[in-house]
Amino acid sequence: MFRNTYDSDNTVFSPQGRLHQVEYALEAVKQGSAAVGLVSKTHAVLLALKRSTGELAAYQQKMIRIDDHVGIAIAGLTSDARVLSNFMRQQAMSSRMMFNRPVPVNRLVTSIADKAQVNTQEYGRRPYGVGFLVIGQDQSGPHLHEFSPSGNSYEYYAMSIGARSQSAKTYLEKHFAEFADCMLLFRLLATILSYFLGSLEKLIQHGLYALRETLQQDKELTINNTSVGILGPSGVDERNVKADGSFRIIEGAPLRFYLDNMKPKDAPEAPPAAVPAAEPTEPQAPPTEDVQMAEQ
Amino acid sequence: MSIMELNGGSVIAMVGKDCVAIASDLRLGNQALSISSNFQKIFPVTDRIYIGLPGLASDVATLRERFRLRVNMYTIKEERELEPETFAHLVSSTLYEKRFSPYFVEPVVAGLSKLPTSTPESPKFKPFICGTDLIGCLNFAKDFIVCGTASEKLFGVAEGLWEPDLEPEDLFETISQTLLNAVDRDAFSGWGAVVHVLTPDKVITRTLRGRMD
Amino acid sequence: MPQQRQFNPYSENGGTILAIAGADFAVVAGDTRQSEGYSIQTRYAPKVFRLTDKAVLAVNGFAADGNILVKTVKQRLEWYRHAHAKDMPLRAIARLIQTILYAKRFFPYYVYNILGGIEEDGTGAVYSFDPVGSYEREACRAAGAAQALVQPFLDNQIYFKNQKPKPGQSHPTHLPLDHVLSLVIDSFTSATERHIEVGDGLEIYVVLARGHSAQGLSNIPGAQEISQTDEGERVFVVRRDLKKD
Amino acid sequence: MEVQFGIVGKGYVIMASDTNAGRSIVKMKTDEDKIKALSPHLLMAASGEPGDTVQFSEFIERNLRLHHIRYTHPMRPQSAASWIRRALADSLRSRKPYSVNLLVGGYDASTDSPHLYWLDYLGTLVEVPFAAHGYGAYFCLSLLDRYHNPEANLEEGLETLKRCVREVQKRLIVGLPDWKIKVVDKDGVREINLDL
Amino acid sequence: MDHFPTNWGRPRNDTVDAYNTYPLHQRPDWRPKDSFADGIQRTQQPIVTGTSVLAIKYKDGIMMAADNLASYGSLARFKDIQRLHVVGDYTILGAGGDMSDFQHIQHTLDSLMIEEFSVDDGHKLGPPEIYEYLSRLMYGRRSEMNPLWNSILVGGFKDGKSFLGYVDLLGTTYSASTLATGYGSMIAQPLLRKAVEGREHLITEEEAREIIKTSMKVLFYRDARSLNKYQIGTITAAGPKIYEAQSSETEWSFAEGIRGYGAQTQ
Amino acid sequence: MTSIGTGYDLSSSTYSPDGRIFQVEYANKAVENSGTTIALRVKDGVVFAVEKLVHSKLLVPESNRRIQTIDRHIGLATAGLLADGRHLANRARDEALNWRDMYRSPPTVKAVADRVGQYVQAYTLYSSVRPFGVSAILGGVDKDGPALFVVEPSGVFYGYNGAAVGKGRTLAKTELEKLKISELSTRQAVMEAARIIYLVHDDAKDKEFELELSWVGDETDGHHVQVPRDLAAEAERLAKAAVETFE
Repeated sequence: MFRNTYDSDNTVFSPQGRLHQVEYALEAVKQGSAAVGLVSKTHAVLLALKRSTGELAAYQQKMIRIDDHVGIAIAGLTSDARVLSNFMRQQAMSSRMMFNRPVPVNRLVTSIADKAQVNTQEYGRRPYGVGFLVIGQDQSGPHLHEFSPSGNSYEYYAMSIGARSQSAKTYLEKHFAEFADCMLLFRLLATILSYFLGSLEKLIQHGLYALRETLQQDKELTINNTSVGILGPSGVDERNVKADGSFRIIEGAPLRFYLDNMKPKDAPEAPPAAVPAAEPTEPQAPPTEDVQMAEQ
Repeated sequence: MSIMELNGGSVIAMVGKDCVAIASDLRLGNQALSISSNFQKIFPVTDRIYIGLPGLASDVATLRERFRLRVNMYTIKEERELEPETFAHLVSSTLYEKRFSPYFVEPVVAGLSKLPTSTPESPKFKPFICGTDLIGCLNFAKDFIVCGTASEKLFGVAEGLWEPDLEPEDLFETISQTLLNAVDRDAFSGWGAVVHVLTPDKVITRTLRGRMD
Repeated sequence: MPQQRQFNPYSENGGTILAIAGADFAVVAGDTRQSEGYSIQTRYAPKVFRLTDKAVLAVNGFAADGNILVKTVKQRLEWYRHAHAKDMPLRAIARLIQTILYAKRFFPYYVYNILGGIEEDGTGAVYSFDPVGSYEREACRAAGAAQALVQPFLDNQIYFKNQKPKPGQSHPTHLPLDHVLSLVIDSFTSATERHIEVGDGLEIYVVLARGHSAQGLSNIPGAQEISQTDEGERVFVVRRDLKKD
Repeated sequence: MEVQFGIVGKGYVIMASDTNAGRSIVKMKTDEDKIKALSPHLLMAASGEPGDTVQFSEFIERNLRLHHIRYTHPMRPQSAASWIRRALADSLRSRKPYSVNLLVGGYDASTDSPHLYWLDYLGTLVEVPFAAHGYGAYFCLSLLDRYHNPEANLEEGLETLKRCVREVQKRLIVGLPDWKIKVVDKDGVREINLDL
Repeated sequence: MDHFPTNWGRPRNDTVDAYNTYPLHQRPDWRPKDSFADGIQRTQQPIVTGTSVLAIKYKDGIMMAADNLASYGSLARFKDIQRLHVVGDYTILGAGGDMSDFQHIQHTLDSLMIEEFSVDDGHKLGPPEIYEYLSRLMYGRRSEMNPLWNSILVGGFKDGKSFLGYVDLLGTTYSASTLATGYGSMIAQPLLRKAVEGREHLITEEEAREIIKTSMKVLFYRDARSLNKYQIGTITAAGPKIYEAQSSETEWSFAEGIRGYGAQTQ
Repeated sequence: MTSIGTGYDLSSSTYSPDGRIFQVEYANKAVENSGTTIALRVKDGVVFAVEKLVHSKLLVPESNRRIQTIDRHIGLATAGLLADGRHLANRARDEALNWRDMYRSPPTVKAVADRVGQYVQAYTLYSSVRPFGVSAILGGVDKDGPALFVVEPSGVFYGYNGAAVGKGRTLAKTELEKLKISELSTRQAVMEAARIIYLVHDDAKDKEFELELSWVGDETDGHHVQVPRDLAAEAERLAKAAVETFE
């Protein structure tokens, strides 16, 4: 009770020591469509569900390139995302200008976390209404961080944010042990079965399954509403990826390779060794080919 | 704007197979104003020695007269024609006399020097070229000598185009291309050119037209 | 007014650069010596930098300004990539460089730039700049310490100035790649002979438009490919030694 | 602010000069004759340092007459010009150099040909078809490049000269209303008055 | 005619400046002026200065040397100045030029290393990064026409790679297998290049020491602002190490025979 | 808590009728809800230990750090809002750097604590900002030897031999008072700190936690660094054993 007197300003603690405005900001993140991130020993991937306001409208951008070695997926107020991603780009570039060094990913995340913290403490400012999943690679390998408007940032093996992200989280928590040694598992499988998917593809499969968990009843993952960001050596189906495996976003037709290899939703939780003869899960809805964001 | 660039003009001498060539532009200017397109800078010293005098036009005329005097006196006293090496040292000492108020001229000498084995019936010659700075520091080169306002450009093109043992006609082509392309990039040289090719039996003199601007 | 001893923020680091545009390729070359006065500072300091898969920039003059300028241009190109998800076309890079140079019109970058690469229409192009940003597209341009030596040679051998074509024929408008490369090497060996600030090493960047076969380069020893685009543009670098005196 | 022209035509040389004698901003004299007949077939127009011009002209005239007396034949234009150049070249490196720019025009009786020489205070000498000293050079050399005809008769030559004088009067900020024009040909030297 | 009304009635000098263009006309500025209004006079000159610094690449890493003198003009003012400075765990700086500016640089870089240490995320600034940062610092100050009056060698060894770079008060940067600042670039560099160029990976520590020793001796003979007391610093896989000061054995006996200046014999 | 809903507790620039600033007290609530953080000042250094509550299995262990380094010789561990804690750490770092700029020597822990205290106090004066939801434990070894201070949301700070903030602070304090802290070595202090954290951890309410240990002193030649992994593992093993026998 009395909650509504303590939840209008961001400079007011509630009797229980909570900052309701900040908590409400976290709700804004949940308004955004879902995004999922996973990390293995060699790769880091981001997957996001793109929303479109209607047949005629294009799909909203969910993934932003920060630097060759850093990419982010956003959930929540995209305008806030623009401001923060610009700041991250400047930080990344100034690290190269001042030190000729790619910015360490954790410092990039803490720099925007510190920025967000100030908005939770000064009157007349509102907390940011967007959350990020940030993937990056440096000498210590690939990393996944989550940035939240509260100013907290954590490093994860896998994480999801946005609408119904909890259901994706349960999937990830169940399978995250497999991500780390995706490479290991693949070698084992490759020898036994002619399993054509590589370790990166395995990781993306897990991501797609997790993302699918967040879908509403009649919705499906299609090449138009899904977006995948990859960091790490080139995948099987990829061409012309730079040697350092810099961040690239895959959208539209190239996604068909990944989507077609997904097992249908209700199939029993067979071990991943199922033969990939799954029928294409092209959505029944008329293909919205024409509504295409510019090739990322 | 150094005094060497007041009147403008450039000279180049090149060595070929038993022949030498010396060429210069024909411009006389006063800074940007061009006065004459027929100002000769190359003068015959003997049938087998030519000298090019780029620099301050007044000193060009003065030096030309002084060299003529000293060469004639030499020829009368020695009763023989002057050799290019000797003439080169004559040029050097004449300039060094004015060490502390020098003639603003960088002379280039081109000639054919008689070989010891040469006889009046079958004369044999060796190509000779040399250049000096304005106070007579001698520079005997084997390939080419350049000087004047377009000297840097002449160096660049000559180094690219010159090759050893060019026949007289090929030498003429090479020296002409070198001079014309160099002066085209220099505001103070140009307005026509003259080329003298010295061969054991004759001297080929040709005037080139070029861009005339 | 007494003339105090002023700190001079500039210096001259010698070296020479040159660029030649072919029909469907561009060559940008520079020596690798960096000097100050009569001292060689280093025998290997690159002056030619790859900006994108289709653009190469050569800088010459005051090395500190040159290095900063290249870093600044690369950063601006990164912003362009962020905004447009593609590389900046050559024509736009040239204008970008002008704005960067002119911004410091009253404390200039003491650098002569030459930008070479492939235009959007696939033709080879060279843009030359003065230190405060006036620029022009050309077929060939030399700049730097030995500019006066190299430029007239190129006029003669690339533009065939003062040369009459054989009767009935006309001079070729575009030269083949291998001939251009030999002219570049001759230019630098000549410049090295007669200019003390040129020497030590030569770096030649070759940018090929799509479809241009690399045969022109196959017979050039030491050609090393450093980038390739999906559409087919390719960038090679050829390194040679120059006299070290 | 002195202007002098010389034009060679068929068998004659026209010499023209303004008649101003100015000191700083003041026009001291408007009928100064700057063209001196050195010998019956030789004219010399001098401009430059006031004092030097007259001093030097007379010095040259006396010496040419001395030569004529000593060697019985008048000096031909080409030799005279060289002699004058030598005088200037020597003066250049003397204690007090003459600061005089000259035009020397003459008719060579032995070769029946007119000659015009351009000399400057440094001792630069060159034979030219037409010449100018002072700011007139900047305005009129291009005109002369275009309109000069070496085979022109006297009337056409004067017409060309008029073009140049009118151009100077039109464009030069300093007004030069009066001009002295002299011609030398096989009959010697005579003055022409031209209604400009 | 001078068209600026605010200049009418002011003294003018037509012969020199017909249109009274200098000083440039400015609208009168009535705002209160502090004493720095017309800009403080900041162009510098070096006061207490260090002379050459030498450095070469050798098999195990980098060897650097600099004498211990800080001159005050021609006065040998300070004789125990260490002009080699360790930055972080992988880098050594050696600086000539103004010593107060060098101390400022030492402090700035140490503060930077403390910031890196505080983040404590496993990323450490190596020699190339420190060199780049220092180059930006020097170029930045040069661009403000208020330079750090130094010429600095940055030597380092990290992750199996050796690094050697030069940066000076103009922000000019370059690297080579042998570097020398000040007189060293004139006198020592030819000796170093002959001994090292092309065989950097063959030179042992002893051989490197010999090369440096001979060059330091020649510099002591020839550089009038040098001191026969210098330190050698090395940076190898084992980390940075600055050794105790040492001196060169010098030979002056040839001087006995000399009388006066030129051809004098008695 | 008589003043809830009376409107006197909405801004830190408003006193309640009984002269209290409730926003600061509410800030302390935030501190009490977070994982226990303790520190020990022993003879040859200072040891920090934090009970880091793990809110998800997906978290990467050892990478989400709660103990910050302020200067080579000063550490800072906070309890309360994580983001506020980092803000304070950045400010502390600026203060330490400023000290070095000014005096060209390392700052004392007391000096940094004093400046951080003033900074925190400033946030309790105006309605345009809210207090820091953090109690910060600052510890390190300076020229006056080991030192340990705790800065509370009100801005007040005290020096301690043993300090505990956060959820299990009362139990932790009693445990700390049992120890003869001044005779302990840092190695022993690490064992004790781990034991106390395991002790106060109430695995009924929040199951998962990760122990974060750091120290500064003679063992680390004056640098504040994480306790080496082997020593930390040893401490945890002993701590687990001690907790069983404690019941």
